[in-house]
Amino acid sequence: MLNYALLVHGAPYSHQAALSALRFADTVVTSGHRLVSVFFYHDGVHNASALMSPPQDEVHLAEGWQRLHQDYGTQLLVCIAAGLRRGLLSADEANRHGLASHNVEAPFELTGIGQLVDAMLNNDRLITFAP
Amino acid sequence: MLNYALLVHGAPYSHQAALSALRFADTVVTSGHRLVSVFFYHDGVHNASALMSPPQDEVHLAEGWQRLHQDYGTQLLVCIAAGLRRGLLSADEANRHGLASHNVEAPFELTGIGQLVDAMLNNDRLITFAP
Amino acid sequence: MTSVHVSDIEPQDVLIVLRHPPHGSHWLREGIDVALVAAAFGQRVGLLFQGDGVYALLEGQQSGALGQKGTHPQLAMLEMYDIDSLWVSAAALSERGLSVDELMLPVKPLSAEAVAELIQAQPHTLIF
Amino acid sequence: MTSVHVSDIEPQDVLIVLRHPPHGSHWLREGIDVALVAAAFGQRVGLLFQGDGVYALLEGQQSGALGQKGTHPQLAMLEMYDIDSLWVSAAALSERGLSVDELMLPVKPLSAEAVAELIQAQPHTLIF
Amino acid sequence: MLLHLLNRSPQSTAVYRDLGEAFGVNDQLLLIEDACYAALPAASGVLAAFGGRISVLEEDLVSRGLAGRVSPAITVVDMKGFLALTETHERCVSWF
Amino acid sequence: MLLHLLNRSPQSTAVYRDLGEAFGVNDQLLLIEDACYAALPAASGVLAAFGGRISVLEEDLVSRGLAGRVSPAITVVDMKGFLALTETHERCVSWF
Repeated sequence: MLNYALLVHGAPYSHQAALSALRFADTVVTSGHRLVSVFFYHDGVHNASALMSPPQDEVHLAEGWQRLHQDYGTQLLVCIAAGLRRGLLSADEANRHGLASHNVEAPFELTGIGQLVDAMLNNDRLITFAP
Repeated sequence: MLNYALLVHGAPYSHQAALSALRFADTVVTSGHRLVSVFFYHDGVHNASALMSPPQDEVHLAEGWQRLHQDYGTQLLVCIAAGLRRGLLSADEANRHGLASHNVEAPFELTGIGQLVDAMLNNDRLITFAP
Repeated sequence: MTSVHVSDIEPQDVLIVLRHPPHGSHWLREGIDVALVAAAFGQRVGLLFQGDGVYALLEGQQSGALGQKGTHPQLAMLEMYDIDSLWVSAAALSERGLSVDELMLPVKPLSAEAVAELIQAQPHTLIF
Repeated sequence: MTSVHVSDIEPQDVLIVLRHPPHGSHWLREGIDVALVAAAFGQRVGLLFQGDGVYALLEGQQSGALGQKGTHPQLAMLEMYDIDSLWVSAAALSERGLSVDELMLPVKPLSAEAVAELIQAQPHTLIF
Repeated sequence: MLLHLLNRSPQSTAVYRDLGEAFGVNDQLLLIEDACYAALPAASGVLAAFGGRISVLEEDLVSRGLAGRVSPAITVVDMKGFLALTETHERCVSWF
Repeated sequence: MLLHLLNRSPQSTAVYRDLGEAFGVNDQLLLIEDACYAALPAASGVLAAFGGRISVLEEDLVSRGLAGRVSPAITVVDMKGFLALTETHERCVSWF
């Protein structure tokens, strides 16, 4: 059994990156490995949007990520610096910025780049999916 | 005097496209032309996010677009099909999808691709800014 | 492969140029959506497949993993929208080792000169 | 331009490869951010400028229109973070008509063989 | 008579080739964003198809440190010049 | 011994060149997403630097209509095979 982490740079519904990453994640967890965390960076932060509303006959990426957390305890880490400027905010961050709405909810967590460094150093594998 | 429309495909804070478009827009309106509308498509829809929170020493793109509307009446049109799947929703759309938050507010309007076709056919110029 | 003459090009209202391959991004899908809507609005719409856009025309495409839709179902709808002016860059095809017989739609190959003339001749062009 | 020998390459904890040019996208900026944070966490960090990433090293860069920050202020901070293992692909430079004298930081040019050896030798590599 | 906007670095050879195919004898090319690097003398090969009818956007050159490095055959234009090109050309297409 | 992931079509010549520079004698290359088009015989030139140590992801081939068109020198792997490559290679880098 190996510990895996993923790094996702691709926005949902623009490039295949997020789909490829979710597909790979499913394969990791169903093959007896542990998927410790997924770090969303660059435009990948949009994967965490609670407002994502794809057509019913298309995969719902945010729900796909959430399912990984529920079933396998995978941490869903969203880079806070990349997220804030692109409009991804938790309730706490929305308060801090005086905004009435937010679009990042647990199990997604806004966090620093240090967590990416940590994921790289402390897992057996880090696999990157970019647009 | 010419009537201009812009088509913006680029996400904010990932590629220069949105900055180039806003810069060009400023030049259009201060040179005596009319900027009738900006149509946000593909990842450009993220320009409409009311939650965008860039660092204070960086340009705030959504506010830049809003200023064009306030000062020059430019319509800010967000493709609804591209926006919904990427997590851009007005209060109405959030209701319809059973979501408590939203992140698209006036003067940004969710609208159909027909408005892009209309902008192309009924203005003197359509200029595209892509990532 | 014989390319059509420039004089055979009927003018359209809108030309959509498709340069991106299917599946890897949404460019192609969003470009075809614009073509379909423009046609629904009564415009005469032509499509030019150029560069990696020619891969959109390969036979035998399917949905991707996790049910990701391709663009081939959209292309199958073109006829219903009366979009039948379909061109392809002959150079783009031959660089990729493809010929028009392998493609899912009847497209007319254009020489480089004819591509330039086509784009000059159309009043509105969008590139995806 | 003499390239360094492979034996001169000191091993790092983390290698960040920068392949994108400044200003046009955030790739370069977000890649350098990872390098700075890794260094702040006590890791030995090396940078390899490859492909269009070598343009990040040009002298005389400035902020862009509307105050858009470039990456040159970040690069100026590398020394403060003890990031001094800086390599550049010699091929990438020469393809772009550039030489190491024109660059804002002291970088070591690597032959293609040395680039491969560098990447083999580092325990963790991220590409931006 | 079209104005072609291009924003990719000259390493994106496919878009330069496709644009070359589409470029008409009276068309103009404006290099913006990362396409500014194509204005360096070392990249002149990729611009051969455009017969000297090439401009480059000054502020994108300046931010990239390229202001003093432009090939003499290329015209440097500011934002007003960019706007003027769109005024004199009825149609503008963007390559990316 | 690295596993290199690549997701760009063979028209993106710059990334193939940079990857070629970084590719070690015992490394493996896996083509995914739009890099599947590099598995067509017509694109064999861009893969010359990788000495036959090349795989391609089956489901990305199939969705693109390429299943019957792959060069014989390239190994087709499914998602389990992709995972297995990451198991046997301690490090994996992604080119884009």
